This record gives sequence, C-alpha cells and structure tokens, in this order.
Amino acid sequence: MQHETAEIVRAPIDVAALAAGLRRGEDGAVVVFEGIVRNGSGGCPTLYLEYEGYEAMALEQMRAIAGEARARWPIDRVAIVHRLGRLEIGETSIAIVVTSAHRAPAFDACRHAIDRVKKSVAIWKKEYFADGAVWVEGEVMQK
Amino acid sequence: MQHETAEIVRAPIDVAALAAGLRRGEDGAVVVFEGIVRNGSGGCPTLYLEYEGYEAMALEQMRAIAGEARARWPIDRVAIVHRLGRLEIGETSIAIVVTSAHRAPAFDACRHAIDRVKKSVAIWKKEYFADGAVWVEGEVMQK
Amino acid sequence: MRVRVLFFGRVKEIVGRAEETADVEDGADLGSLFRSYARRFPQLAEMERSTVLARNQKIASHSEFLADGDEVAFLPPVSGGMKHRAARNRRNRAGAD
Amino acid sequence: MRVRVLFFGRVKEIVGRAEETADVEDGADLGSLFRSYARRFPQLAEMERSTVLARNQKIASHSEFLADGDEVAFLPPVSGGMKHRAARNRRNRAGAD
Repeated sequence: MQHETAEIVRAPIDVAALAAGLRRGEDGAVVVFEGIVRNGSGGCPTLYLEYEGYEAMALEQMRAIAGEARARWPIDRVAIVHRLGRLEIGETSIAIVVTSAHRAPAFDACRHAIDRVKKSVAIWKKEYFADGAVWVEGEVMQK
Repeated sequence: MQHETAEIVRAPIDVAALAAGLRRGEDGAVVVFEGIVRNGSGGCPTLYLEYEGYEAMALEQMRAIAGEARARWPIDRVAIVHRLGRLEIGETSIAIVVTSAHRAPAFDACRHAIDRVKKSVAIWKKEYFADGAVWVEGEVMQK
Repeated sequence: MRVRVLFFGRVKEIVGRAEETADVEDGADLGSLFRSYARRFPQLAEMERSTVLARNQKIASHSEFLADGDEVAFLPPVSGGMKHRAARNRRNRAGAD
Repeated sequence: MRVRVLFFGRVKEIVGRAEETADVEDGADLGSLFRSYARRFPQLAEMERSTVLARNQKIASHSEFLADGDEVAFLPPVSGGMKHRAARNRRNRAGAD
C-alpha cells in the first residue's frame, strides 16, 4: 500500500478493508470520512444518483489532494476512493481514510481532503427523481 | 439502534458493522474515529496494552459525551465503543462513529467526543514492555 | 490541426455527445474553441463563467494556445463527494429553463 | 457505617486490591476516607492532587459526606482512547521511584 492512494471504482467501496490495509504499528489514529447518498430534504424524494468522472484527470486530482494533505500535516497514509456509476440512497460515494500517530492531524487532513475533493475533482452527478433528473452543480472547479 | 450508543466490549470492535447499523437515508456523512494501539516512538517497543474500566461509571460518561455531542451539533447519531482487556499493537481500542446530513458537524462532533473521552471517562491502561509495565496516566479526570 | 474535445455533466447533454474531434486553425486558443461551441449551443454560452476548461487534463485558461492532438475538456461545476445543498434550488431553476 | 471502596489503575496496585469494604464514622466525608488510605499508603498521598474521587459513580469533592452503603472509587488520571504521548516520560519517572 502506498502512502497516497487514489482510486476510482464502480463497485461498492469496502471501507473496512481499505482502512485495514492502511494501518500500521506506528499509527495511533484512523479517521474515516464516508460521503453517502442521502435523501433530499424537500418534498420530492431522490431515487438514485449517477456519478460520472473525467477519470484520468480526477485520479490525478485525487492523488494531488492526498499528497497535499501529507505535505501539510504529520500524518502517515491517505487513501481517497470515489465510486462512479449508479448509487442508491445510503450507499457510499466517497471514502477518505487517514492514518496517523496522533489524532489531531488525522482529523484536519481528512476534513481538508473532502473539502478539496468537492471543489476540485472532475466528477459530476445527476440526481434522479420520480419526475425527472437534474445535474447537481456544486462548485466551479478549482485547481 | 439508539441515537446515542455507548458500549464497552472485550472483543475486537467491528467498526464496519457499527457504522452500517447507524446510517440512514437522511445521512450524507459518516465520520469514524478509531484509536489504535501503537508502538512507542522510543527505543523500547510496546508489547501490548491492558485496558481496565470502572464500567458502570465509564458507560454513563460515554453516554453523556454522546448526548452532549448531539445537543451541540446538528448530527444524526453517535456511537462510542471502547474495548477493555488485553490489546495488541494495531488493534482498535476505541471507535466513535457520527452520522449526519452534512459533514462539518459530523467532523466537529466526532473530534469533540474523542477529546472528551480521553479526559473524562473512567478507563485506564497499562503498557507492557519487555522489561516491565507502567500505568499510562493521561489526564486528571474531569466531569 | 485537430483536437479531441470531451464534454461532461450538463455540458455533455447540451452538446448531445460525450466527445468529438474538432478541426481548429493554427494559433487558436482555448477561448476561441469555447466560443465556437457557444455559438452552436446558446445554453453553453450562459455557462461560460462556471465552465472550466482543461487542456491535456490540466485546468487551463482561455488564453492558452492549442496544439495538434490536444485533449480539451469542458468541465461544468463539479459535484463529487456527497450531496450538495444547492441541488434542489438548481433543479427548480432547471425546470424553469 | 460501611462503604464499598473501589481502586483503579495505579491506585489499585498501590493498595494491592481492586476493592474492599471500609467502616467509617458517622459524619465522615470523602476527604477523611482518602486521608485514611493515604496514611496507610504513602504513595497514594503523593497522588492526592491527581486522584479524583467518585461517590456512587459520580465525581465528588472531598467535602461530600458519606452515607451507609455508598460506593466510593479512587480514580487516578485516566487514559482511555489510544496512546498518550506522556507515557514514556512517566515510565522513566516510575523507574526512578
């Protein structure tokens, strides 16, 4: 396992296996973030989401975010895994795992990584409702 | 599954099952913290740790910390599970899982919970080395 | 010269395809390529401020020159990770389009 | 009156047992109970500042009065969660004791 892992998958993300593969004897903390497909809060329920990506670019961006986290905080390893394709409510679209000797930098790095992913990774999603679908447009892409 | 779960166990913590049991359709974020037994950074390696607790009091304190997190942040559910007994290097001593519609309060609540656990839960550990053992004394217990 | 052009998200639906090959004049920059698509697809013109261009998988400004064989991508606002709060508003707006 | 007294962590090793029953005078408070143990175990006296007392599973001050049947616990600094940075220093100090 590398110190920085970025992966794009189309099957469910096995977060437990991912975290187990990262941890080592010198780690005292593992912080995991999972983004999950949730129901809308309005009247019309979400049926499912479709994620698509510019995969080569997205992978490179995810790797850069992992590297940035390791450059900025004294952490051990970072893995960022994004799932594409059709996802149902409750499924994990993204998992970020950070291992570290101490907990504070692991929390900081994990949080920073998900904030960056949402702004600067070439991935898009379309939300499907009973009466139609819409591209969810979040943030104008940043470097 | 309750909104606030506190558990003390003596077997390995199945964090994946714990997180899976908590998440619901209205959640968009899961933040997991795992504290793991790590090797010392000095010359003499840790062999293993023994955790003991004043169980009735510790459970009550863990429940209070979970409740405090839910009172303070707009999150969905909180589970705090601490393992007691002999733990080897690399094993998880504590897992905290927070589910939430949005990620920021999940990160804040999870981090707050582990900070509070370390200061105010009646659990102690003894670290075993090749040449002896020592009670690890962290923080004077706070309310 | 020829460049490969990729479209994602809403841009892909506006253009009606995921990718195509485009012939561009020598000395053309990314801005001129964008404008040529914006003329064909007025909805794309409205998205100029929010659509980022990439050249060979790196974000690039409109003033960057194209080279033969380049891969250009039109990238509308991204939405990786989990749900964005803005979804419902955007949907209503989309419905009013 | 009689109270149950529980010892944890290093206090348990100093006292040499995990719990015992103690007879205390009417009107005794937690402070007087602590002092009676501190007289028997000088190492415990050194830990007075860092040892918190609980009465019936709630943290309690030394001035709190005891009642028959109370459960009192002597709680040295806690170390739940994962490893604390201070461990190695403490170990060296313990070795010098």
